[in-house]
Amino acid sequence: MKFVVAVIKPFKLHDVREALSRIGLQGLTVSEVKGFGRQKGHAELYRGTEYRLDLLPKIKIEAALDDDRVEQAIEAIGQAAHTGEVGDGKIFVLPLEQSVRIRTDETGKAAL
Amino acid sequence: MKFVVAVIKPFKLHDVREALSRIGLQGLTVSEVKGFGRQKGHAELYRGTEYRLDLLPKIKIEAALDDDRVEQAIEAIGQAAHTGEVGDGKIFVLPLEQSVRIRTDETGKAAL
Amino acid sequence: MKFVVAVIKPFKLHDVREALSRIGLQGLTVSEVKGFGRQKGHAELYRGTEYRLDLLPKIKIEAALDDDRVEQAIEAIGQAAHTGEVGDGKIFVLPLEQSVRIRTDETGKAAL
Amino acid sequence: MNERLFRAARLLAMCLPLCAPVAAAAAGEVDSGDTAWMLTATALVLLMTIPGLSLFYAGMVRSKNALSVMMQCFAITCLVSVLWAVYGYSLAFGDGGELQAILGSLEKSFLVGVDGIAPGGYRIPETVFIMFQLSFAVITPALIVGAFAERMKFSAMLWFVGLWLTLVYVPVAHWVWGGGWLGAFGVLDFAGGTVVHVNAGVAGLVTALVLGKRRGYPATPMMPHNMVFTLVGAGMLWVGWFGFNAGSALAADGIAGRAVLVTQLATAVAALVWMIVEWLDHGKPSALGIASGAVAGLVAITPASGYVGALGALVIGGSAALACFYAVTRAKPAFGYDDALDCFGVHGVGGIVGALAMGVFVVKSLGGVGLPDGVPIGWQVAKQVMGVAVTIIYDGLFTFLILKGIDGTIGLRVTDEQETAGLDIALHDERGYNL
Amino acid sequence: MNERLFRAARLLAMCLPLCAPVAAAAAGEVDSGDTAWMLTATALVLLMTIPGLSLFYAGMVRSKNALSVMMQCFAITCLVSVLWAVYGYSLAFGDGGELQAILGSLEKSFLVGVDGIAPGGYRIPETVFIMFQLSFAVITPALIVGAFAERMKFSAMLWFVGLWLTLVYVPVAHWVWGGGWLGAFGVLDFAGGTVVHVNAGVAGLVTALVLGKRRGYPATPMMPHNMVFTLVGAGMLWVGWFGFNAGSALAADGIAGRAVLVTQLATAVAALVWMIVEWLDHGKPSALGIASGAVAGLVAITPASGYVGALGALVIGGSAALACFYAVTRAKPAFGYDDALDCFGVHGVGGIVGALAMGVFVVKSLGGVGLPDGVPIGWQVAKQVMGVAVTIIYDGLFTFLILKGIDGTIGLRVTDEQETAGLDIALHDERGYNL
Amino acid sequence: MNERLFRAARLLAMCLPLCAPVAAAAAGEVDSGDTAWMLTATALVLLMTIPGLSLFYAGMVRSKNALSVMMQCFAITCLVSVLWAVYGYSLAFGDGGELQAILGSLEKSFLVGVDGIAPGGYRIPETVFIMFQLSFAVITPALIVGAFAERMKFSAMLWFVGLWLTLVYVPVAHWVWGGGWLGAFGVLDFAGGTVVHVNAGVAGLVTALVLGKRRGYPATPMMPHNMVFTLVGAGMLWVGWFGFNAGSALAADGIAGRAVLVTQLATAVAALVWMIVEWLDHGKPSALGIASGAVAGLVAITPASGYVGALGALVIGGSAALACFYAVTRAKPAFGYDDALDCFGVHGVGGIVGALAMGVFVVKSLGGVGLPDGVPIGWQVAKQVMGVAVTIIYDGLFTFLILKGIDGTIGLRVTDEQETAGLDIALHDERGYNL
Ligand SMILES: Nc1ncnc2c1ncn2[C@@H]1O[C@H](COP(=O)(O)OP(=O)(O)O)[C@@H](O)[C@H]1O
Ligand SMILES: Nc1ncnc2c1ncn2[C@@H]1O[C@H](COP(=O)(O)OP(=O)(O)O)[C@@H](O)[C@H]1O
Ligand SMILES: Nc1ncnc2c1ncn2[C@@H]1O[C@H](COP(=O)(O)OP(=O)(O)O)[C@@H](O)[C@H]1O
Repeated sequence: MKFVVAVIKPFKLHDVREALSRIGLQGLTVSEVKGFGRQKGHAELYRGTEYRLDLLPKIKIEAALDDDRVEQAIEAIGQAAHTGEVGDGKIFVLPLEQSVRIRTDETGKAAL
Repeated sequence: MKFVVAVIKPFKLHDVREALSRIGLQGLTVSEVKGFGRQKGHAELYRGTEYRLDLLPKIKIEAALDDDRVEQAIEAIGQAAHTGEVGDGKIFVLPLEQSVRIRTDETGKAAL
Repeated sequence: MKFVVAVIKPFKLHDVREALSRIGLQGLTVSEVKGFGRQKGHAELYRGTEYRLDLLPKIKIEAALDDDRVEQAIEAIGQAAHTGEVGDGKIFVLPLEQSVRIRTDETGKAAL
Repeated sequence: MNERLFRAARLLAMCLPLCAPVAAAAAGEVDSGDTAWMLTATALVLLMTIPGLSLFYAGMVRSKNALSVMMQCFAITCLVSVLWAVYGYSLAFGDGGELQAILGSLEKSFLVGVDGIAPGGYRIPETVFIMFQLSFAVITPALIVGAFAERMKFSAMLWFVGLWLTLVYVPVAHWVWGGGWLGAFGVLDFAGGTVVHVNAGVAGLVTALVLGKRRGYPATPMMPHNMVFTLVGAGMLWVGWFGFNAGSALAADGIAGRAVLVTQLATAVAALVWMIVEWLDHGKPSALGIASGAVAGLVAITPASGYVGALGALVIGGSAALACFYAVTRAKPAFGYDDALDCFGVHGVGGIVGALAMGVFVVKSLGGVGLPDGVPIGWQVAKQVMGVAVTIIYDGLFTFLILKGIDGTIGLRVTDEQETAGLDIALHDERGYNL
Repeated sequence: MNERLFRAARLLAMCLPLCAPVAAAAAGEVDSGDTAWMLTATALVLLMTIPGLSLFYAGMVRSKNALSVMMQCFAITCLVSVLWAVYGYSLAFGDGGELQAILGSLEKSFLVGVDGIAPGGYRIPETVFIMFQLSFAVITPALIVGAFAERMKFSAMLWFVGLWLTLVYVPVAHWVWGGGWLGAFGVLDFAGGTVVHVNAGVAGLVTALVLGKRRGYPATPMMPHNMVFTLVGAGMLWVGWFGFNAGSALAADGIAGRAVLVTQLATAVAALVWMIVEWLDHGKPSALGIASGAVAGLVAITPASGYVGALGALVIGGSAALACFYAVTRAKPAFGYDDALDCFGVHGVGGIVGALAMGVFVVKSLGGVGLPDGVPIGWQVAKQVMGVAVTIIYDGLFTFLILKGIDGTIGLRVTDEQETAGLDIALHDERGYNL
Repeated sequence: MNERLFRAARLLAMCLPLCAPVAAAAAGEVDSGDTAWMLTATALVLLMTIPGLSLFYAGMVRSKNALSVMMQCFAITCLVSVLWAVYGYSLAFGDGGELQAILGSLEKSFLVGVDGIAPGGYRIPETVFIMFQLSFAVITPALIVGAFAERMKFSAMLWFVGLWLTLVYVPVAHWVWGGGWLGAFGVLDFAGGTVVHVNAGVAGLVTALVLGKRRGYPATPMMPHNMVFTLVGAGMLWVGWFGFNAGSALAADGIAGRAVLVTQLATAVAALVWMIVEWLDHGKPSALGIASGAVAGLVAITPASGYVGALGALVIGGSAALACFYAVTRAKPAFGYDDALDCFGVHGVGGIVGALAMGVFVVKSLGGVGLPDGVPIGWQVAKQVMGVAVTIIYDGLFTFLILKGIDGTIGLRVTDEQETAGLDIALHDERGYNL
């Protein structure tokens, strides 16, 4: 099993979720994060003082997947989150050793 | 060492933390996340327009553990977070290669 | 590649980011989390009722790195986030199998 | 001669013996009590716009646009205040001489010669009268913000408000209140059913149609981002409306007392009716529902507030709530226009209900102050229909022309990127919250 | 004859030579200055309930219940307004004839025949008097929301408020202010110490006891979710209270001036005393503490505001802060009831302190306006004790019966799931924040 | 004899024939209309401080300090209210006898003997006059909070305000308004340009300098944490300012009407000018900009509001916006002091602009009420310069001494840890938000 972490632009969340649903993913966890990278932030101005925000709002998606779904998922996220502009984000794949569904105590693939 | 990630119902946080304390876990990190899964969200209604929220508030707990604690921890979380209703959440176990306590520079088990 | 997760004190974020920039890290993702550990929280008082907050505000930094950068990164974070007081936080290193830049479809090291 | 004032004075003398001694006192002199109340009423109406309306609206938009609607309300307040001083007041309430039926004059532009007493036999300084009318001129375009929220260019908004005030608000106010032909014809509008609410509502509808929908509407959820703000704003609107309606008596007397009482009743009934209908319709009553009902009631009782009694207030409040509820929850989705915060659904529809129903409930047998001598009820209703229809047509047409003119020159709408980023950061380089 | 008004007028004539010329003027005529002030005072008291109180309370609950308390305040405002017009005002202030000691009549129900001047020799339209009294009838049950917050069914809340207004508020208001037996007996209550605050506080305590604790109380932390809201609400309460207390003079005169001055003093002292006590007790002063002290002072000075002087204000404010501080921080935990936002601890306790202390500080030698001729101070204090005791017993009993009745039929409390989910989403399908 | 009042009355009689009949009426008697307005004005000025100013400031600080600034505003309100009653009012407005040029007396301390009519020929109870002046004494030190926000010890703040009120505010108020030498010399200050705004602004600057910068300023971003709060606060300030300026007429008459009208104009123009300058300077107009401009306009028109006409209002508003804009965006960074929320940049600079410009625009040919007989315009401007200069020097010196005294004893500043943690949790054991 793998643990996929994707960082995307906030307004792409809806599309990415739909894309993952389409390939049969039934669960995922979403957090609001701030990203620092090549994309440069917007300046804010308050009474003449400029604040350049280099931490930009991003959405992080975490999904545990069966190994054979990983390729598909990467592709689905990659397409749905793509704008071609700097700041589109990243997909990271981590190994996942175990998975448990709390409600049923199922483990492994059955728990995803 | 393992890195355990649990996604649970928000009002179970207190119980889960106590359960983990009881088995001797001394540290963990908590975030507010939104979960998408089998559990269906509540509809909200604003001036006649209905919004179905399929992203539900969840709590994510991250804890780095020594290998021989993992079984216990899974059991503790599983029991404390259990309601039997859909949406109880998941426990994921990831491999952890290194751990450092910033204050003391201790590493490995000593840093957990 | 490695996936480094650091939990630090909020007001150290600026320093840590600068330290990581200095060693050439170009991207990272930041979230606001709550930490439970040896550090004891502040009591809050509302009309005579005391609430002891054992969940303290922390910042979590996640950065995907090439293997040969890990040592440097741990050192940079460790130094920048250090105060010597309890609650300085932790650095965790997880294995990372794959990494994709959504904008360009680059993978692996090139995507970091 | 100022017809509105005259009419009110006439009605008063006819119908409210109680107030006779007051009206008899010291004509031509400033009365400190009336002045005290009108100063207060002016402050209350300003409270309606900023902070009231701006908070009511800010809470209903998404957090990325919260500042933009507040900024619009502030900028409108400032712009209209200046234009009102420069020519607005004079054109609306100055003596138009031969053209009085159509428009006032420029004799009082730049507020020259306004150090005396208010026109129309009222016992307040003219400065106070100007300020009270200014507060109405400010809130009317501010209400339209609800229709074009979350997508209009700020510069276009400024042009629109400046032109609309000049070409629509000022003439309509003159026609009804300033001695113009609608007032002379017998259209009654105590505190601004047609001049303020129908006017703003119709302009809102046209703006929503010309501007088009917000990106993603209605598929993407666009929930209110802070309902507490919206409820606080609604509360401030309610409180401020006492100044709006009872202030329109232009005196601290029995008419003002009646206005404040029927305002409270109509508002309460409207809020309860909206709550109940929503409860039946959807299964649960909502806070936004009860607040919307309250605003609908406030709007509908406005034209009627000095004229009707408790019965009229109950019926007007109740029927306004029903009409607005269905306009907002059924008609808007059915027609598919994006009147973002229901400027037309609440102010337009509520204003029409009130302006018409008032023609009925003004009669004495239904608890009202009674119609002017010899006017049969059907005839008064017809006059009210006329007032509403003229406002809708004139306002609709000119709003459309103004918008098309702006669209053809500097453009009305922000770019897609700006809309996605949110107007706060895109247009103002600010964000509402840095928590 | 309206005893409250009569008494106030009597006191006035006796004790305040300054005001004599005013009182002498033009009896039976509406005075524009008095009317101006009473219109303003009414708006200020409405400001206290919505948005003031609703914001004060909303900030103190958890975010999942913020809308529910605001919705309760709104719904109470609407429901009570309608009931007041239909029969409340008439039963409280109408002429009860033979039964006048016990209750008014239905002669003015549906506000028939209220176009004249206010009863009792006041120089304001009766419509304005009705509205001012309405604003009191609205805020009293709204205060009780603080006791039952976060766990009561919305439908049960509506029934409770309707019945409580009818069976408790209306009679008690009649007894003290409307010509009933407590007023005739000599109980003094300038602006609602017993009628409003003791009444609401005791009803709150009984409600808290009957409803039981919130799930998890006191183990689970239930911190205020937005203290800024609470402080803003407290500020609005303070400002609005000027209308509450100085408006109770029913005129813009020296009594109103005295009321506003002692209100400010008592409030300031109470806030400082609470701050200092908390500082000594806990080591730090808190914002919620200073705000709570201010509200305690406002409550306690209410019954006394037209009667006492600076000295009385300082003592009443200071002792109310002490009493409420210990009620809230010691007595509540000790007895273990869950008066969620301290309706009893602040309004009940503060109201009792004020109602009793007033009997002492009304005397001339302590800076007050003086007691009615021949009444010794001990006797006045005894009357005040009587007024408070009657209110506690009657209110406590009927509140209990009403709650039991509702509980036995539709049920008082939400389900555990609803309580856990929060009332906003569970009862109203809304959430406060979508950030 | 109270010079301020006398002067105002003199000007009035000279310049405003309209008001003559009013002024002629029933000297020595309380007028209900004037009293109604002054009660309202007092409530409006309290609304400015709490909740208005506290919300305006709270929104601009970081979320960890939001409660601390609100708590400071609350505590100042309470402390000053008590000190005002105990000796402040008497020292400022009591009859100083031989020392009248310098200070009043203690004859009215503890508010003894204030049951009569206000001094100076005004037709309101003295209690109301005391309260209105109290509301000014409250807001002046509360404005200084903006300068020392986010880093001052709460206990030091209390000492500072108590001493500053006594040693600076009370004498300056006496000199200008209470019969002291500046007023006698002919310095005009209608509603507090020097007494309130220059006074607070200069004290703010000195405090910012003595306290030093906030940790990390200016490198670390210190953005406003909730701009919606700031805008709502600005709206409340604007509304409340009607009471501030028009209330300073101490009557509901033509002067009050003029004051409210020029206040609105100056504010609107100032807000628009700030908006436009920012637009040109930075490329976008901002919500904080328009609100800052509005406050700058309100400040600048304050000393002039009863004296100037529309033209004066436009020029004063516009130039105040320019001056404050450059003070805040250029001068502050250039000099590098940390006037956190621009107490000096807006109140100090705006107050100076208004106090001086007023000397010009008071003349009849520029639409003002005209100068007292025989005073040439240059001479009046010189007097205004004198008033401002004296205030700056005296205030600056004493503020410095008070601060040094406190610093040498209990210390002015919180520890670094406390500042990093935020004052809310460090000093008050509370947090603003628990979402
Ligand atoms: N090495 C990294 N580790 C963790 N997160 C990263 C890393 N690099 C980028 N990110 C995340 O991805 C986001 C987008 O990266 P950025 O460099 O701005 O653009 P792009 O991915 O288009 O090159 C960042 O805001 C950050 O949240
Ligand atoms: N494959 C997954 N990867 C990551 N998080 C998941 C995954 N499946 C479920 N979750 C998380 O667990 C929560 C509960 O899952 P859900 O399917 O609703 O109920 P249950 O676990 O009872 O079957 C979800 O809201 C989501 O946050
Ligand atoms: N085993 C763990 N797993 C995950 N996070 C941890 C763990 N131990 C500590 N943390 C995080 O690190 C923070 C600091 O830990 P703490 O024990 O308070 O101090 P220190 O690191 O100085 O010993 C905690 O608040 C928590 O967020």
